[in-house]
Amino acid sequence: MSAAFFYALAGTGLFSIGLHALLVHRHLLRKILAINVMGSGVFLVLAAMATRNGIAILDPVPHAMIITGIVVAVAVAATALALVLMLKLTAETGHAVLPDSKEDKP
Amino acid sequence: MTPADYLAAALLLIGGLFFLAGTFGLLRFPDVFTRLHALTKADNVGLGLTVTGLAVQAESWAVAGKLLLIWLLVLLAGASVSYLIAEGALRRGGVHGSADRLDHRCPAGLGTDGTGLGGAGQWRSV
Amino acid sequence: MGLAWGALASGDLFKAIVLFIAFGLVMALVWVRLEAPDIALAEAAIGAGLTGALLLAAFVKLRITSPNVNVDITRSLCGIRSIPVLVSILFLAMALAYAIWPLPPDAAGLGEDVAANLDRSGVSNPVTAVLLNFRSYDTLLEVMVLLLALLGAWSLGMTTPRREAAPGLVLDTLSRLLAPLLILVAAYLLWAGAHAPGGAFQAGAMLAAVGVLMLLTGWQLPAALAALPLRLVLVAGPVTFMLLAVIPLLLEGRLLQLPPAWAGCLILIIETTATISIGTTLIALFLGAAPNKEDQQ
Amino acid sequence: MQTLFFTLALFLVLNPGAGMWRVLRGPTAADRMLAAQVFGTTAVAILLLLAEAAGSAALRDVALVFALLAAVTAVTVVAFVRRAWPNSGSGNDAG
Repeated sequence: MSAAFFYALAGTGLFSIGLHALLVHRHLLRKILAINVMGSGVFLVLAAMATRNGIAILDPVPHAMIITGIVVAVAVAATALALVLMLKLTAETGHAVLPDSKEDKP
Repeated sequence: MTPADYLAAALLLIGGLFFLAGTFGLLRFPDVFTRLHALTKADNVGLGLTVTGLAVQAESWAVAGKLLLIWLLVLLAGASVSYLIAEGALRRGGVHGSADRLDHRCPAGLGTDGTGLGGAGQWRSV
Repeated sequence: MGLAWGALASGDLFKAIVLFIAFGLVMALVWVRLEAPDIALAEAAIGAGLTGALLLAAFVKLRITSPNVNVDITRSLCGIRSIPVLVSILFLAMALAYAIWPLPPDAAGLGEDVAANLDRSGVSNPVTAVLLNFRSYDTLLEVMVLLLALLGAWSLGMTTPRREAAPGLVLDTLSRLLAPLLILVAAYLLWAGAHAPGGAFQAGAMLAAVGVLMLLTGWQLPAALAALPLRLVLVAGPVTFMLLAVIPLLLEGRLLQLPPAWAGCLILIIETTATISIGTTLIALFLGAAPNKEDQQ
Repeated sequence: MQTLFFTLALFLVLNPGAGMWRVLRGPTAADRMLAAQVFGTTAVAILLLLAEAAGSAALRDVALVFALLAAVTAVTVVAFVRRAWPNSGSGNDAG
């Protein structure tokens, strides 16, 4: 069992754990954590695949893709968190806007 | 192995020992403040020795300087953050590791007089 | 993996978030082990640092609106109903492992191609070359995604209940010492990105860390900068990137075709503006709501 | 020398592994933060050792970023904890 395979396996494990948590837990913040963990699993598989070709030259394309992916994951997490806060507010007040927010808000 | 290598190896090993001691302190000590005590020793001295050990055989002064910068950064941040953690723990009344119990017994007001001194007095009186 | 499990399964949400940050650190070490220091930098800066800060901010806001947030999270799917989920997840995990198993241990990736064309890209770090020259379309869209996320967060219009405690002397001094250092390191990472691990995203994350630090210690965006200047800074990176993408389209007929002679210089321009924009975008995401002038007064 | 570096790095990896117990168990948030701070410091030490062992100077940059961001993250956590349990502190510092 090569190191690359080991890391790829760990990646699938992470993905599965994340998916499990995503399905089982009901709290939305925890679901966001779960999605992030799933993403990490995918990145791990990608990076493990990048180390497969020999020892001399690493494949930089998956690396670049992973960096892109990490940034996109942060963007997704931030948007999701904003949505969660909004949902919470709606559930508590019954309004979709804050009571003190201005009318000219976009 | 040159003498510098021996020196570096010795320093690194002692640094490793300090980290080990810190981990033991983290696991074995009874409350937040004693753990803090153990950990700051481990962090600052352990990392300091590691950095010194690596700097002894660094290839250039720039590398040694960067190592030193990293250590100073960790020192600065560690000291400040330890202070903040201790202060927070004191305010919450987290003495002897059971903040929750204390909170239930005395839900408001424990250590909230705002000054560190008053908090410390509270700490002694508990 | 155990760490991830702990992060996701622990009853206390605050504990879960701390564990998640620790998980990010471990991931960064794993990237180092996989010889991907670029990703390690990105993971440490963005994955662990900023995602953690965002999660904590959301946690605190939820806690302020409803103090019992820690109570209702432990209620999750349990007992007999969780068994089918568990079984299907195990099945999926085995299927994934089975899918990975037959992959050949040696596969010809694109490493040789990238190495062969590296001298035409204007930079010597292969990952930067891929990000900003060979596949810069992805990166352009990625910057756009960040901007779109910010627009989404803004259009939800959550104003944060800002109740800044006085930062205190220690926190204040620490942030005053750290902020210039962070900016310096951001600039260093940006510059080093051409030939060593580093680059726009890592540097942008460092800038965002400066902003988070300053916001936490009670700094507020001056009202004069809040409206138009902020927005201009936010779009400066994407617009520069787009311009440099479109100009080759007009001149040579190909989108994003950087002329090899100028590529290094152009990449540096793109990266610098992108860094500033990414940093600002991340800070704005951390803040959560569009700053409007009424709030400032 | 190489083996010493690698052995020490491996040994240092085990340390936070043990410290993880404190994060899981630690009765207060302060304990968890403490343990998280140790993770950061240990990670810096590991990275420095690996940088020397693997001879890649880039890892030293990673360590630098780690050191900075561990500080920022810790400050974030502390500041938020202070805000999240506002009844437990009156705002003005001892310092």
